[in-house]
Amino acid sequence: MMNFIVIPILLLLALTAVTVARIRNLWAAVMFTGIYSFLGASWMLILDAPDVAFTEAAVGAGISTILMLATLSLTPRKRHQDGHLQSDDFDEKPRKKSPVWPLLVVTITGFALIYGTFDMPHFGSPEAPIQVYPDPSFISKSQHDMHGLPNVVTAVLAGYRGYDTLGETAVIFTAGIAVLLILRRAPNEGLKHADQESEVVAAANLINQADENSDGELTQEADS
Amino acid sequence: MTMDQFLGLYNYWIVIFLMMTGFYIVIARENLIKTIIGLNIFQTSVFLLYITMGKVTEGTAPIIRNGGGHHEEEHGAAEHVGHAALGREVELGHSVSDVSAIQHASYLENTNPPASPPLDGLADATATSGALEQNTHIVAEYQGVIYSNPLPSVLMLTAIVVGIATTALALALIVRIREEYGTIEEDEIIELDRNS
Amino acid sequence: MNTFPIIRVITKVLIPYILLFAFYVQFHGDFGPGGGFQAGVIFAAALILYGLVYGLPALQMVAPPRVVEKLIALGLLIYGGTGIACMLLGGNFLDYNVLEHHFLTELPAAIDFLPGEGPHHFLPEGQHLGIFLVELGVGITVTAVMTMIFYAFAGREPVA
Amino acid sequence: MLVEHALVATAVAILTTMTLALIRAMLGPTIFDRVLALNMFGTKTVLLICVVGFLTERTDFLDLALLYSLMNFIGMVALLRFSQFGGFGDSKDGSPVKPEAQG
Repeated sequence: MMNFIVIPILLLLALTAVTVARIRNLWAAVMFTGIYSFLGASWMLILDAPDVAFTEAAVGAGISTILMLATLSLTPRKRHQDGHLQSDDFDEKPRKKSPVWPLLVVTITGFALIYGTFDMPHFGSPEAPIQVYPDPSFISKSQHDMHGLPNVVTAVLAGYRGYDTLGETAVIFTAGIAVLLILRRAPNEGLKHADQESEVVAAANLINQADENSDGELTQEADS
Repeated sequence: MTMDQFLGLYNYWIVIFLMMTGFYIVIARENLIKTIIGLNIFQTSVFLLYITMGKVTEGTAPIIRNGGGHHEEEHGAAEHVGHAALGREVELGHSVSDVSAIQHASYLENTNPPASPPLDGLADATATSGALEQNTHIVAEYQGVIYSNPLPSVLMLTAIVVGIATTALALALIVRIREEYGTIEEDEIIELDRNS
Repeated sequence: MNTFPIIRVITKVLIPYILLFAFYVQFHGDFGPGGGFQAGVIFAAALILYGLVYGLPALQMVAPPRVVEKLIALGLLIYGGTGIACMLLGGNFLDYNVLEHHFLTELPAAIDFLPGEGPHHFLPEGQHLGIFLVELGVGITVTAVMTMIFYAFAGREPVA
Repeated sequence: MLVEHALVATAVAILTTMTLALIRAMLGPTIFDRVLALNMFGTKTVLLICVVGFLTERTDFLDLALLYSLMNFIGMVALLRFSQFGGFGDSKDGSPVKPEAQG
């Protein structure tokens, strides 16, 4: 019964993933990543993981999309003189090398993994190792230990695996600090380049602001 | 290839397909943002793989149905929650009226007669899990309701948030690369490095 | 976005509810799906929505970066502090069982004005209190980190 | 049992709509086709969540539908703002720095 719902969702997921791989417009790729997250979260809900679905929907479709778009706005192919952006400024560069080798690698890896699945316990099997070890009665045990806290996921996350979650929080903390360290200072401040070269860059930037002509080429010359 | 095998494994195959799509984007595309998107797809497919493995047939989400933080019950009835209702070997498939006849075998080797568990919400789960009659002695079960494994959920929950934090870090690095090199195409960056 | 009144009005109406929902997810996370991670992300999303529609300066007046960057550390501190408090009370690190019967639940009967069987009827204790505090710490850190990351990206001047 | 069949039929209908929306988003020649298709897709996801919630008899997960609709709105505002102004940065008076060409 549930297969009528699950199989279309899986096919939509596969379709979205292929679309992301094929599409050249990065704006649209980010958009499809949001769709992919929504679909993945829907499947997670059907697979009895509402907490993960919650997180995936909030992170994947909300924050991740916004961060990708923010990055995209800072990294167009070239910025035109009057500040206008065209939609093809966010396209990938047309690719020259052929996709045969990557496809070959991916196909071989994929078939190796599929060969591996033949030894795996079938979907939903109550005899799968993950259901047997550790002692499956730990849901009941958590009810006892936590005085009836209904959400076992939270109980395990913050209770039994409290150290682990502390570590994860520290990772988020560290990543946040690292982003701030990277992005907080102005673009040309504190460069470790030779002084002359950075002066050239600064001069080129000044010229660019005054000049009406193509600024991208000048900067690139100065950089290289 | 039997039908049984297909129905038991097609989830994994789709997950592997998604994973390989992400892998392909990572190794074939030269745009750095696209690479990060591919990495995200790969990551999500790993989450899906874990979550798939935690699912039990006829199980439900690991949030106790009749829970709700009833404080009196916790203090007054903590004992019977803790000991008597911890049956693992439950003969499911009984009709609802037979619930009191469910045989509990406490994992604490407690031989007290079981207190009758709350009946709400037990009915449908008991009725629908008849298919598991042979296997019920091993699944995670509580008060007659089968729950999927919460452990993969916990692991993936933290992984998602750490994943977005590291993605943000990668994107910040991409912004810096764009500012220094003027491009986010990998081959152009390598070219610029070679010429400098 | 001054030229889009519909989005401005809808956003203004919606943001309190998103914040409320974030608090619901945070504090009801023990009982339903949700918890600190999710609540933090939702809360940050509400702030970011405000920034998207009303502009970054408006958002930075509501949530000053100077404050938010301190909150990053505060959340982790609450988490670690819970563990230390458990140690001070005689348990192991993050052993919430020692938080059972804390001073708020031991209030004398004279000031026990709340209905029910005393104030403890409403207050979390033991494992509940520990998980509550820990999730609160996680929520604060995640909110602050996500907001600061948005500030860092959106406040960046594009270069040529 | 009849209710269950009706719910599954509803889910299949919603999934069909989602497929159509996804195809439009893939083909969509302009940005606005894509944005509209994405918005519709998000709405249909919310409905699908509700149907699945009733089908698995865990209606307490309707929280998720709420979250999905909120995130859909936020993502949509971000996408539209990006396509209109080309960035999230603002000048001091709150007006966008870079007006963007239509396209």
